Formats: sequence, structure tokens, C-alpha cells
Amino acid sequence: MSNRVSVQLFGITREIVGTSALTLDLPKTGQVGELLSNLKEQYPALTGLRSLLVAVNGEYAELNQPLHPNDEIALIPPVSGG
Amino acid sequence: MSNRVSVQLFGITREIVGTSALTLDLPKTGQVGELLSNLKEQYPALTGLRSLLVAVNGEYAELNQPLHPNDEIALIPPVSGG
Amino acid sequence: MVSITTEPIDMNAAYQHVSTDAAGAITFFFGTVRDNTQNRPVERLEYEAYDRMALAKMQEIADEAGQRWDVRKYAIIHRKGNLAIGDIAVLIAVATPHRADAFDACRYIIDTLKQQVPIWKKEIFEDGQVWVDAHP
Amino acid sequence: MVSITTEPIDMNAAYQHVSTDAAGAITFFFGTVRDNTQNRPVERLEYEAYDRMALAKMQEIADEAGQRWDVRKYAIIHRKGNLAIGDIAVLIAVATPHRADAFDACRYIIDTLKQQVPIWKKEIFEDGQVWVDAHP
Repeated sequence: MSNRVSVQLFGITREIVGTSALTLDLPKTGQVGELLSNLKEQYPALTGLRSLLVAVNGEYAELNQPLHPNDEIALIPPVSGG
Repeated sequence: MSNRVSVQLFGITREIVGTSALTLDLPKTGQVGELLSNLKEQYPALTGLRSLLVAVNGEYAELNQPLHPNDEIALIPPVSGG
Repeated sequence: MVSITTEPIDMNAAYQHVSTDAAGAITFFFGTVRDNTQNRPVERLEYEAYDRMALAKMQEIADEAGQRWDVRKYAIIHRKGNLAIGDIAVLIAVATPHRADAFDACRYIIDTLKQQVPIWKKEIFEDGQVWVDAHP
Repeated sequence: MVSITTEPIDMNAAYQHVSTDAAGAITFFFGTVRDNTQNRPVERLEYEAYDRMALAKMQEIADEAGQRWDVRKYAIIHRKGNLAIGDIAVLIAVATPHRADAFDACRYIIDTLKQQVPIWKKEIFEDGQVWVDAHP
């Protein structure tokens, strides 16, 4: 069974990371917060954003939310629609 | 020199009076209030309206405003545009 | 631009009129003919206007809105005559740089128009007709 | 109806969609591409959306508006891709029996959309570009 998850990237996070999707190992805790910390470590420019949320299966997620291999994960930088 | 004024009628006042314009003698005081009182006496149904204002030359007029023969006078029953 | 017309109101022409590169927000308010009033079925409406004064009051209201908010372009168009269910009786269009002004100005204009502009509406029911708000 | 499109937004189709005999009031809010941001000239905008989540959030917002106000019909249409000055980026249309609800619901929808819906806008200037509000 795969322990990898796919993370979709949009807007400035897509430009910072340089791709519109990443495939990552699930973090040890299996939680959103650790995934986000790992990404910020790997791409320090992410820490300069005004906010950076994580969506799991189309809903804004808490940092302690557990992740599962088939989850649809996305980084959500500050939105600016309208 | 004429002492008569023309009064335009709209909506329910037009229907009460039965015409879209009246020609009247200027009242003795020459003021809006007396013109209005005379009309209410002659057409008692006007007293049943929620409000009845007088416009002189396109502006809402006070009751003590003096009238002049060439003034454009109109009765303004409660408005309901929009 | 303020106008009173017997023709159907053209929202595309209104949009063209208010559209400007300086606007980030445009609000439209359409007053439309509803099929009932307090649950009594309405067949149609008749609107009558004291045109000269109505246009002057509409212009005054637009000018006042322009004093209070950053209105770059506007259109206030009122129809008169016989209107059917679904017809547009009035269109208020306001263009501003930012959206709060567009909402506030548009709402001020329609609220004030309904209070001050000499236009009258008669509701025609199956079994009668009434000048709206005429009596207490 | 909620939608995200790369095509120009058709206000006539939106009006047809929300028009209903039960409505006495229809509000439109157009978010349009302004030619400047804080007085810096803008050349064009690029919008990007996380479509799946954006549509779900738009629907949530519409449903919430329907809980709070007497909304009979609505349309929330957001465009994405390259937009030129003057283009319509978003159209919110709301039909209600009475006008206060139409204004309140329309404003709630656009205010909440701007806070919650995962859509991003990049401003392209003559000498650079910036993702709007991305940085403190």
C-alpha cells in the first residue's frame, strides 16, 4: 500500500515550488501540520506568505487532521478572487 | 394680467379630479397652503390620501410658499416608483 | 445619465454606459414586476410619471450619491406605461473603483428614488386596481 | 447556479437564469478589471482557480445566503484565465421578492467569495507581476 500523497499547487505556491503538483511521502504523524512544516522547510519562500492553508478533499483542514493516501491535498495561499 | 394658475394632476389625484390638469384662480393669500385647502374642499377624496404635497416648478413646496401666475404647479400624491 | 422611457430597459446599453477602465465594481439594481403583492395575484402594472420633476429629482439623487461615494459612472432608468409580470420597471447602475461604494451608492439611489421621485404605480388585479401606497 | 468559466461572462444569460415572476428585485454585482491598483497602472490580470474546491465553496456560500435571506434564484459566475482591462471577472446575481434581501445577499456572497473561495489573481504591470495579497 502506498504511503504517498499528491499535493496540488496554485498561484504563488505553484510558482515557488515550480510545479502544479507534488508527490510526497506521508509524514510520520500522518497529520496536515507536519506535511505543511516539511514543505515549508523544503521551500522556505512558502514561509513568507501572508497565510498558507491546506485543503483536504476540498475542505479547509486543521493542522491536526489525519491524512490518508488517497486524499486530495492542496496548498491554499491567500485567495484573491472576485 | 392673469391671476390663474394651472395645476397638473397625476395618478390617484388625476383619477379623483377626473382630469390631468386644472386651471384655477390664485387663492387670496397667493400661497400653496390655501390652494391646497381649496382643492381639498372641492375634491374631498383628496383628504383621504396618505399624503398630498404640492410641487412648484419641479420642487416640493412649503405651505407658505407664494405662487405666481406662470408657476408650474403639480399635486403629488404618495409616490410609488421603483 | 437619468432617463424615463416607455421602451423596455436595455441592460446591455446601461452596462456600456457605466463601464469604465477606472471601475473595479459595478452594481445593478433591477426593480421588476412581481406576480403578487402580499400574496394577491397581480396581472400587470401601470406607471405614470411627472417627467420633468422626476428627471430633476433623479439627477439630484445621482448628484448626492456622487458627493457621498466615489461614483465614476451611473445610469438611472425608469420605465413608465403598461408593464407585464417580469418586466424591468427600473434599473440603477453604478460603477466605482471599489465595491463597498458601488453597493452603498446603488442602494441609496433606489431607496431615495422610491421616497422622492414623482412616479406612481397602479397595480391591476383580476378584480380591481389600486394606486400603490396612496391611502393610509 | 455556480460556475467557473474561461469564456466572457454573459450578463443576459445570467439575467435569464435568475429572472422569476416571484422576484421584485434583482441585484447584479460585477467585479471588473480596473486599469490600476493603488495608482499603479495594470496591464492585465490572470486568474487561476482550484476548480473543484472553488465550485464547492461557491455553492456553500450560495446555500448560506439562501438560509439567511429570501433568495429565489441566484447565479455566481467566476471567470479565469487572462483578463483584459474592463473584462468582467465575476458576476453575482440574486433575485428576491423585496430589495433589501437582494442587496444583503449579493453583498454577502461577493464578500465571502473573496475571503474563502480558492481563486487567485495575478496583476501584470508593465515592469513586473504580483499575486494579489500573497505577501504581508
